[in-house]
Amino acid sequence: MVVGDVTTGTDVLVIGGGPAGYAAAIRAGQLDLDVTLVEKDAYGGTCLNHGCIPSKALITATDVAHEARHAEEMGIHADPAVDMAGMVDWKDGVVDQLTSGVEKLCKANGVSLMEGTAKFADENSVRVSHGGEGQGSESVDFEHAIVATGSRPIQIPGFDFADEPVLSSKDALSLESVPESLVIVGAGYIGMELAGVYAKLGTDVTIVEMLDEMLPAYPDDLTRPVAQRAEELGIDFHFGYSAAEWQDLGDGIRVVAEPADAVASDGGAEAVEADPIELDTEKVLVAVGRQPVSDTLDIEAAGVETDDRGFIPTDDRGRTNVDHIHAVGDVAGEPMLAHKGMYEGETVAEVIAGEPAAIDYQAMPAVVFTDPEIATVGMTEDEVTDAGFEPLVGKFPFRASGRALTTGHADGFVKVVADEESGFLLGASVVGPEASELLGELGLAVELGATLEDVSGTIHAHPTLSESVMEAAANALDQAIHTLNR
Amino acid sequence: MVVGDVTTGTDVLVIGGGPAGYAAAIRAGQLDLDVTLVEKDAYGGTCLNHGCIPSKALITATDVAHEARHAEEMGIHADPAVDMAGMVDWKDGVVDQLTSGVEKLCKANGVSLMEGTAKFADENSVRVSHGGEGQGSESVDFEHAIVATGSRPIQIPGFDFADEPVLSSKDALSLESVPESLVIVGAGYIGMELAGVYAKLGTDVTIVEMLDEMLPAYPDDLTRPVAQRAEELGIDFHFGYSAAEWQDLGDGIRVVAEPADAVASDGGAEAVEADPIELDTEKVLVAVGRQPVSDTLDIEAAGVETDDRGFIPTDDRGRTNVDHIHAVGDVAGEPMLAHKGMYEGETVAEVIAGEPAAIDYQAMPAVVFTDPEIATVGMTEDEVTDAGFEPLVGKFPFRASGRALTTGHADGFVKVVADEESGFLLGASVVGPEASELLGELGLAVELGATLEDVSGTIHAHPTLSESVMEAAANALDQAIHTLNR
Amino acid sequence: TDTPSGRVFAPPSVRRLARELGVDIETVEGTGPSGRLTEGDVRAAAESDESAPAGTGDEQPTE
Ligand SMILES: Cc1cc2nc3c(=O)[nH]c(=O)nc-3n(C[C@H](O)[C@H](O)[C@H](O)COP(=O)(O)OP(=O)(O)OC[C@H]3O[C@@H](n4cnc5c(N)ncnc54)[C@H](O)[C@@H]3O)c2cc1C
Ligand SMILES: Cc1cc2nc3c(=O)[nH]c(=O)nc-3n(C[C@H](O)[C@H](O)[C@H](O)COP(=O)(O)OP(=O)(O)OC[C@H]3O[C@@H](n4cnc5c(N)ncnc54)[C@H](O)[C@@H]3O)c2cc1C
Repeated sequence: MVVGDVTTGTDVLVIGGGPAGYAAAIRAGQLDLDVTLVEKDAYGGTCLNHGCIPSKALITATDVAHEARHAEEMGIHADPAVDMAGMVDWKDGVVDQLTSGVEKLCKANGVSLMEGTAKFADENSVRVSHGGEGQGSESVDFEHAIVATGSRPIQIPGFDFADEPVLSSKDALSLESVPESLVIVGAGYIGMELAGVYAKLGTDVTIVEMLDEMLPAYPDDLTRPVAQRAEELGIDFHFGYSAAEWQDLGDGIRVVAEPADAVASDGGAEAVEADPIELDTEKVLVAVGRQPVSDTLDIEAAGVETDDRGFIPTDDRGRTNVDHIHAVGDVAGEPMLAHKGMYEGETVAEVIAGEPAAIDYQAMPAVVFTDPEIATVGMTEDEVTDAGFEPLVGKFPFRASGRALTTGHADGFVKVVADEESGFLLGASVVGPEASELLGELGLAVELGATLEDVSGTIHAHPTLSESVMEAAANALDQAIHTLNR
Repeated sequence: MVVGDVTTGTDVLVIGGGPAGYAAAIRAGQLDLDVTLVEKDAYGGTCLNHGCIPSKALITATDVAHEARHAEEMGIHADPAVDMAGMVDWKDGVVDQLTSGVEKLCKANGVSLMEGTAKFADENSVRVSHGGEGQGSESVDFEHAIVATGSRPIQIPGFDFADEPVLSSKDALSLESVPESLVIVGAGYIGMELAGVYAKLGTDVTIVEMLDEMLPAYPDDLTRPVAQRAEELGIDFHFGYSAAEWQDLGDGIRVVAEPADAVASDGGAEAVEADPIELDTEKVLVAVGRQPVSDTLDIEAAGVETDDRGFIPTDDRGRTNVDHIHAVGDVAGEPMLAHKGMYEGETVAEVIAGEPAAIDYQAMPAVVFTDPEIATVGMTEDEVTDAGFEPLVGKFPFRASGRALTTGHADGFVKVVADEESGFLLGASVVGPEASELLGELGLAVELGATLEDVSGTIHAHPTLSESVMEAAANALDQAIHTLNR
Repeated sequence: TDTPSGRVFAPPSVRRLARELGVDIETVEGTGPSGRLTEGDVRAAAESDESAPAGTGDEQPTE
């Protein structure tokens, strides 16, 4: 229904075409809702254009070269040359294929696509301004809105992404040549994933992290194999420092990092009373986290509230404080992960269509695509205890896996945590080869309420890494065949 | 308990230390049974020494080189050299690590190990002759026996494995140099796996197959991507021919293959009235199947019956016609797969210990480690129909998977088959990247009686290949996000 | 029970429990999703006379 020539109307307006937004729009279309998706930049959002997909493409490609270079043990002798521009071109091709796929899928499911930047005018309409001069703007009225505007990288004082030697994660995914040296500020998952890529490409990588460990969201047993591999790759770490500024040296830059207050003040870390450090490097990548994009769409005009970090609080139907306006994906809060956004997007579309849907899951998976990969789902052992269960743990090391040995990658383990009394699997973690893929089964097991016996009693093909899932469950029951039971 | 100086007694005697036998022995030990394992050759059996493990080691290693050699598209330029002897050494190291692991695990679980060849004397004792001259033999009395003697490659007339140019699969896993050319007789899974290895190593591979297609146990949609890759690898096929004999040419051999009666007689195949073909080659690998080892252990002396193919029929407790003698693994029948043997071995040990165990599974997985891999579990669509269900099929092509595209391998698909009425998942098949690992989740889903909604409603980490499992289930429900629903 | 092939949908842990308690799962009505058999269904059946006749809890092979 077109009201006048500059006002359009839609039942469901989705703002933002990232994974959360396009999943919401597609599902809404499948449910025969009249749905319009507004995107200001590129379909697929951060994830497809500057996040998940390009990072995994570079990780996988650099691994192909790295593996071959380090396979003397297997009788393979190779010295691959990497043409960075070629690799980035290939990555761009993958991204194009996926983003144009998203566009096609939207259309095929009856989603109206609109290019432009949406800002709320009031609680039932937005103004969409089209990119480029003189392309004007239009009003769109809606019955329901789904805010899916995502997140952006956090900038820190002294480091402006507009300056050429200062890289955001987005920039770091599209370099034209391999830098000789790179300082990475932040040892979270994005920093660590990119550290691996560049170290394998031959860059001299140094990481500056405010806290006293890498991947602080993960327990030590999971990060240890990653720390060890990072050391083998020659990555240097400075924990307990925060990057303060950079200086132009003409031929490169100097990054100055100060002892981090947070660490210095608890008196326990190496950085106490330490001097600032100076790191000379070609580029610096700032990867200290991401913040929600809720400040550029006049959301107040619709009466929608945000929290002190800028996230939009929602209930289990994805509703904001304004009932007919929903928020999904990164802008709606942690964990800021694409699959969490897609799940929320689909669910909210169903809620709007009147289906008995809710954001109601047992098993939220998370993966860090470092070398080796870390993957977790459900509760940690501590969470199991805190929830009042008696934890029963089973573990299987990949060095006992025939399949792992045949790939030359046998670091790490699969660990499952169950409720001792009922045997229900409550959580699992994996560090090691194909951890990201093994998580599929573990997630299903937790989500379905499978017991240790169910998992250990399911025949798994030999030789596969997935046998390790079965063996970890069996180990908790003192029935593992290929590892010692306690 | 030692009865006299040449007679030993044991509660449970396991004959054969392959996967089926050692799993039985270890589980029996865990259940505090007095158990003795007799092995004539090498712990780990065919699987660890000459089967699953060495073949997967060579497949993975040759892939490392092959991937790097064909990664120009990704900006990687490499020309890896493969030192076959080095590769085989590495493979042998992997095997040694695993076989000595099996030995340790047996001991740690209280299994008595005995080296030698067992033959039944009567239904409660065997005679074990120790290898090597003058090492004598001893009698072992048992309460329960578990026959786990496995299988051996079938020889065909005209091709004697004792002749140097004629290779069994075992020989083909330990060559010292890469043959220039290789004729493979048999396009079953072993032939096809090894064809991939040698084609990638630069060998000129020609396959002769009696039937009119490769991997006849699998439907066309699953084998098509493998056939296409085989063509790209330059593998030649002659379907409808059976190898008749070989001739020594001095500098190589000539393999003569005749039109196969089986095919010629149904009038439909290319080979009708065709002339024999002559294939000049360096070596010939005969991989036409395997037969049970039930003819060399005087099993009649115990009164145990075998069927006309030599398999030992068993019931759902793994019992032969003689109640206290069980059979497990390849010798007990199809499918001749390591995980089927381990499952039977564990189950039978539990049965003997008086546990409420039975050979009772819904989901038997099978994997072909070709390029790309094929993996199946549960029922096929036809079996679903035959069982009286209304099949509901969902499919997801890997070319729509972001993760698949980032690996450069996007051939193939995940397919699930469910009962339309209840939504229960009854079977699944995958051809494509990491098919073997994706099977873990699919097997669990079928085994647990998960519904399509259970699988599609479980959050899967992005970007992973395992999302394809979720999407295939969603596709059956017309709810896939990343592929069109019918 | 009602499935065309007589197949019963139950996870391994439930099937094992049924053997332990001597319950014939083909005679039990499932209360899980789509009629999937649960541990509770099997325990309930074991307590009801018709599906667990006294003294058949032992499913062990005769030696
Ligand atoms: C380097 C990197 C690697 C990552 N790797 C992974 C990973 O492996 N796995 C994973 O799960 N997550 C990963 N993430 C996180 C993932 O990218 C995000 O969780 C995901 O993109 C969030 O989806 P979204 O739809 O909420 O927001 P976004 O993807 O950020 O999309 C928001 C969209 O909204 C548009 N938009 C914003 N404001 C407006 C407006 N006013 N009008 C119109 N359009 C607007 C933007 O242009 C954008 O396209 C990674 C992120 C980065 C940076
Ligand atoms: C090349 C190849 C690749 C394969 N790949 C796979 C795969 O990827 N996945 C898979 O699942 N399966 C695979 N298989 C099949 C797998 O190897 C078998 O299914 C498996 O080994 C069967 O285990 P088993 O314990 O029954 O018998 P075996 O492994 O054959 O072991 C039997 C053992 O018994 C011993 N023995 C025999 N007779 C006596 C006696 N009288 N006294 C004492 N000891 C005796 C033998 O020495 C042997 O060690 C492959 C096979 C081959 C040949």
